[in-house]
Amino acid sequence: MSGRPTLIGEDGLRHDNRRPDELRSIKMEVGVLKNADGSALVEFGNTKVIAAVYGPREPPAKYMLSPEKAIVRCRYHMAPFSTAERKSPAPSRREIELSKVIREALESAIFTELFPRSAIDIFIEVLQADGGTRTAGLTAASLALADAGIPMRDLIAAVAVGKIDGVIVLDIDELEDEYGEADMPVGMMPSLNQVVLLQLNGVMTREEFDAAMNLAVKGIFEVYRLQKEALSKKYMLYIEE
Amino acid sequence: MSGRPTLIGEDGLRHDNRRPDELRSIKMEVGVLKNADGSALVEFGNTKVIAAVYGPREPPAKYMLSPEKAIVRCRYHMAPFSTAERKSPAPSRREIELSKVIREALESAIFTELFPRSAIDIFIEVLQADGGTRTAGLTAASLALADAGIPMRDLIAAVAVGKIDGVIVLDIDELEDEYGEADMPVGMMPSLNQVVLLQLNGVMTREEFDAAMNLAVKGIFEVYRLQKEALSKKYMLYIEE
Amino acid sequence: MSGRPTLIGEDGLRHDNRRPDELRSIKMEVGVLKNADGSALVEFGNTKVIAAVYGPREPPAKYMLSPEKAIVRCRYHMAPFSTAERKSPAPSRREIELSKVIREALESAIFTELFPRSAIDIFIEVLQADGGTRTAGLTAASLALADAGIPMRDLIAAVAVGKIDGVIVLDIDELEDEYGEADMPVGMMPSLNQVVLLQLNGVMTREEFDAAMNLAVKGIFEVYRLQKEALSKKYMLYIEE
Amino acid sequence: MSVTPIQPPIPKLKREAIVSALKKGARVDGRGFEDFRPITIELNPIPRRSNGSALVKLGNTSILVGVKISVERPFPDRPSEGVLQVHAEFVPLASPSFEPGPPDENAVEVARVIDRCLRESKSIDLGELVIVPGKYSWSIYNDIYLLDHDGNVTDASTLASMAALNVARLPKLVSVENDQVKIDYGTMDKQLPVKLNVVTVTLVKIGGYILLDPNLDEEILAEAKVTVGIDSGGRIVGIQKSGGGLSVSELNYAVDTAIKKSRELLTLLEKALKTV
Amino acid sequence: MSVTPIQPPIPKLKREAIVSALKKGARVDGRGFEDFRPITIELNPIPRRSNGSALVKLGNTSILVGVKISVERPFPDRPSEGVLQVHAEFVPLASPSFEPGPPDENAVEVARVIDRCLRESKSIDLGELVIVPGKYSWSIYNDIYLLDHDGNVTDASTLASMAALNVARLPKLVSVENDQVKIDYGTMDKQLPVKLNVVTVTLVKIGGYILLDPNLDEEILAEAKVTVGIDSGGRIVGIQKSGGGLSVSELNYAVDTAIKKSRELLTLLEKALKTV
Amino acid sequence: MSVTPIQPPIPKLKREAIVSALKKGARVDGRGFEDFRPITIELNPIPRRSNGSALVKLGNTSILVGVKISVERPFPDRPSEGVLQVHAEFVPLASPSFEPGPPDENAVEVARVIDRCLRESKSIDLGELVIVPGKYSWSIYNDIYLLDHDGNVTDASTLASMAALNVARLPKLVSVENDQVKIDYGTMDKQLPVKLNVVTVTLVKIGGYILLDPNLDEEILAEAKVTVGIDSGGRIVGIQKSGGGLSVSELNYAVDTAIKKSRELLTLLEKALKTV
Repeated sequence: MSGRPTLIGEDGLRHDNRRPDELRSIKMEVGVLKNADGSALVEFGNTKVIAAVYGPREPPAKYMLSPEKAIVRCRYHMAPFSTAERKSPAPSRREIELSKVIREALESAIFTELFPRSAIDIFIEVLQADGGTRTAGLTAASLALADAGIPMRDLIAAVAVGKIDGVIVLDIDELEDEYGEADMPVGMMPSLNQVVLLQLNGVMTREEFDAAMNLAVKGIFEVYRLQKEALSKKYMLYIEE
Repeated sequence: MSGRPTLIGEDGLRHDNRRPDELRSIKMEVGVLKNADGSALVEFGNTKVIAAVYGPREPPAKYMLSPEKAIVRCRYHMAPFSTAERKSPAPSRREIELSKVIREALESAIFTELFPRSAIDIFIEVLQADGGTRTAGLTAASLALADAGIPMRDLIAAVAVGKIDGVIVLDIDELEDEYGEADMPVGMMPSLNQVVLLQLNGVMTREEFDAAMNLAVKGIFEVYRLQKEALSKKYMLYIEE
Repeated sequence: MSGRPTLIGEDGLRHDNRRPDELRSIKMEVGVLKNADGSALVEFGNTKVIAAVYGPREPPAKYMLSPEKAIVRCRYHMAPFSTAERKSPAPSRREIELSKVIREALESAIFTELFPRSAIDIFIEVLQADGGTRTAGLTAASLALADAGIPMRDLIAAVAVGKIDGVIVLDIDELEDEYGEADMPVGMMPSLNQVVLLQLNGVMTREEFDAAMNLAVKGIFEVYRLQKEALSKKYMLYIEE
Repeated sequence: MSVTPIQPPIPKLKREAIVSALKKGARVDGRGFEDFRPITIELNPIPRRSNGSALVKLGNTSILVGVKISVERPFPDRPSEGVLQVHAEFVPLASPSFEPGPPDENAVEVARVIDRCLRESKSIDLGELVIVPGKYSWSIYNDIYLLDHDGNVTDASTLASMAALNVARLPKLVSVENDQVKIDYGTMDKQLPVKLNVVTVTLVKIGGYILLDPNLDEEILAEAKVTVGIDSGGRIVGIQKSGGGLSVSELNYAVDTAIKKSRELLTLLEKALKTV
Repeated sequence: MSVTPIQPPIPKLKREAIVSALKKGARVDGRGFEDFRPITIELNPIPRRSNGSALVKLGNTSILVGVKISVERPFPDRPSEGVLQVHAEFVPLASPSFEPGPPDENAVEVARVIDRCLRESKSIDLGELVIVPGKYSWSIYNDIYLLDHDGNVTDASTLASMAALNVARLPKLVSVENDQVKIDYGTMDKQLPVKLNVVTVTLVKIGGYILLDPNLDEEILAEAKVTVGIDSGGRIVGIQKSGGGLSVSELNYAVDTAIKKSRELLTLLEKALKTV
Repeated sequence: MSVTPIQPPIPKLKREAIVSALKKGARVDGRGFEDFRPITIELNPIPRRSNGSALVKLGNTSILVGVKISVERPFPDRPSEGVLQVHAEFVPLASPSFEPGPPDENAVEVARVIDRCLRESKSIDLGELVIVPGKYSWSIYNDIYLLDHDGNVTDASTLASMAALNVARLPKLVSVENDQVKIDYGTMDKQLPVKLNVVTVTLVKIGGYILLDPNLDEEILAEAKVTVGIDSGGRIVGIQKSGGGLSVSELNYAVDTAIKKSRELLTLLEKALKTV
């Protein structure tokens, strides 16, 4: 409305006083839902995402199942109150695309061959969107899968990097996404050095892409550490009980 | 448009000269359709509703059937020309809700356990709407079920009571619904003293609720009498033939 | 915009200099797609239509199959860029109707009884619409069926005749359709003297209908000749290879 | 996508009865080849909510048409005309083979055929329905509701539509001032400008015989069907062939028969309308 | 179309345990017939994107409500009022038996029952929400999101809606000039005009016993269910019976119990709101 | 909801042939790992109805793009810009595994990836497409139509889109007066403001090998796929990875290869455009 905001101040800090390579405050909690076989709540700053896993199971509705492996069904969905303007509940083209790339990322981590003729269902609900919802959603879904006891090659940790005012920054929020030059969500199985989600929306030189990827990897390892903490917190408490 | 109309005159009569406890002119006819297994046309004043029953049968499309009982499928639907403004043929949220409450009312009367692995289909079409369409529809559907020879615990008779200008009245029409304080449709299996449909849209005190329920029961027994007359009319004529 | 154009000039010729009984320039090519079992591209002047046939096959999605014959599935569809105003991809009522009449026309020509429990799928895409798209589509679909090796009683050849400025004309285009008095698409199995598609949109006297039908038959035999040429061109080239 | 319908098969005995009757020049319900079933027309069965309505029974086929009229913006390419829309719903009440859902191809086809017959014949003078050019005109919704399906829905629907349009009345136009229109939707005023009546006549071909007004069994058995729209001036105002093929001479016979038999329907309609 | 739901059967042992406990005047989770499950209300869990929000847990049932407010054109027949819309989504996250898709009849019913209770009681004074009559008014979207389903979604949803509406704030109205409205959606300003609070109380009948606040097992077993809306003045502001039949005296008992127990919910709500 | 697609299995022999060829540094169709299939670009195959169009064949994959341009209201948050919309339809004509229906996730993904590459690179200067700010601007619809599917739909679609946008012409703007715009849609006038060209380059990983421009068999066998958008300035203007994982070094290799090979596509495109 009143023109483009300053994204990087003279002190080199971002609009919310973060350094370029600094994550937002991150919260993770595993096992937050009663009905789901696995669940997790993940917050990156004001972004708040919940994920639930059901399965392996026979799908409630009829789908073509595979005799060789579990099929994965995944929905990334935004609550009507999660966005600046109220979001219609009908799936948008954006949600259709993100459901696909998240599904493919998760599918590469799950040992689906262990569960032929069954379905693993992953439901991600964005409760509050402030940038990085797909990476927060992927991170939460991976935790929910672990919580459901579904064997995975590795957890998936994810974060978005971006380019704002020419600077490569970690974990961009919605304001930075809107006014910045590039947004690059990245998801990895960190221990296996496998990038399982990668999109670039924006313009970068070859060198900037290198810098962005390096910064993403750095952030991802931090997210990965927090994931493991959240899991051990739940399961250690169980042991203590 | 030109302000709220007078609902109860100085003589205590309603805008159409009815007493508070007076039903509109009611017409019922059973067996009005050739293809349906059972059918009925019911009019309450200007409200005109037709109901058809198919079944018990294998449903034309695939539905999950039950090995223990017949499933009931019910649609309450308004013709495009039945309302003040032309109604779009797509089902409205109101029609979805009313289909459910009518289905549940009918289901409580049908001996569904006699017809496992089958479907009983009930289609209600509102041809002209002037208040009380759901109760007229339920009344018609119950007649259509009887006409189809489907065993029931009792007929269901229904009527809406309301509160207008503070007075509890029987069988409210659309004008009274629009400008009144409360609309309470009630459906019963009269001989079994079972209320199978009850909604209150509006505000009542505890005492008014009592008065409204008592008036509803009174009206329902009158509707019940007319239902039995309509049925015996059709079936006695058959015997005479 | 600037009033009704002159459809028949003082020289008796049409706006594009054709005589009343003259076809537009027609192109036909068979086997234009790699994946389809049969395909054809047909142009009548600026009208450009492509058709593909898959089958006989098990349908990809579940449909009720017949134990006695192949079912025929047919879609007539317009590309968004094919019309004067961009067409929404959702099927219009017009496309639903035309899919039906084209399906019925094709079905009368195919020996469906040879392929019980299977489906024959015919997809017609209008790439550019300038009048006569249904007849061009039917002509192309019939070629695609032949190309797919599906046994037919005869090819179907089709063309639209019309009445403009009181004159019966052959192969009307969109301008003539819009400003003329009648449009009459006709499809035939020419060797069998069977009219398999016939619609009249407009007003004609009994005598005009006779004249229109006669002109249509004349045009259809010319289209039929071109179809056979197109088929022999493809299959003779194969033999030469 | 249009898909071959899987019809419930007609029992062999019934089928044979129909065909062998035809060979003797008769139909199983006693009609001759060119006879309509009994027809009744009830006018204005929906007086409170529709601007005009009619219930037509053609044998056991039952059609209710309601006409609703409101003020809307005219189409940008026809700023000086009212709008006529014909829709049809085949509600599941009407047949054991219908399911709830948006109109299927059969309902769409019936509505579009009737729409074209009314439109091309200029039966309703849409030019008289403009109020303020480019801004306000009357929109006429002619909704066809199939209540009981025993074949030949089209002819019954055309008849019911034409009857409903004839008895329909516009809401009262209270005032037009400064591009503001006031309508009293509660008061019925002038009639619609119906300039001529249109009927459709449908014939089927079974085993080489051409029959008028098929019932449902005959429709299912039919190799081909053709509907011809005829106006009160005897002009052909629309044709729709469906099903399989017909020879040119069979078509000519069908068209001639339709023109001839249209008089009966038109007379019936006019007689019914005189009772208003 | 509404179709009999095919429920996953409750294991026989569980069913017998529930019923035999009832015969002893108890419920398997230790509650009395008229006890609610533990209730928690969290206010404003969605502070950045919603104008007001609340997370309510009723036992294991978990409901998140977000309220969004924007300026829109009022309905033509209510030019001097704001608009309140209640929607509910039963997302597949919340139960193994839910599938993605548009709201099913259960979600529609919950939303409509709550919508009517709020509207009929005049809980929110919509008349205060007009900005320029006929042109601009505040539209309130109350979106109910079911996160975990263990029965009695309606009462939890009403409570969460009421809490969210109480804490909601309108965006800042910067200026109204020449029929142009300027809104600063980033700044939260005045509260909504909540005139009175409304709660719903739901009871079910199992084997002749009437129970308050059913959990999911009890709902599946229930022969009948009734929800009663009560406002802070003790008036009945809505009723919705679902499932099977109830006698008039059972209904009276349910209504009396609902009125009595509504005080607990209202007190709880008021207490929670005081913490803001 | 996105669901694991059940692919028709590739026959074992074919699979083995593909993989064993790769081990020898070759592909079954004779290409090297970094070779495109033969490419043809036909300009303006839809001259009468589209403002610009192109038919691209990439091996046996065939894509038709039509561009339609009309005057519409600009988006409220971008009052001084035209609108560019990219849509893709995978019509059932193009593959035995496609069914009619709204665009599936694959069609949505292709359209959105290309949309982002065009938008983020500022290939079309939307600022030049405003007519009256806030009221009228040119809307560009770039419709991608897949006619024959043999893999790598994205690269063929980007090329066809870029070609069609380059040859597209705006309808003639006759006059702008008093907030009224007159357009002559029948006359083609100025070109679109195309500031730079964009192509995409897609690579897949099979058995550890990275291959350019996969055909359909290779796509089905692929463990992972990545598409990189490159503009005529050599900048990266978009990336989309799909399928399974890739190491960072594999990604770097893919990006380097994409940048290198993008020159071939850009040269081809420029050559084709010179023929106009």
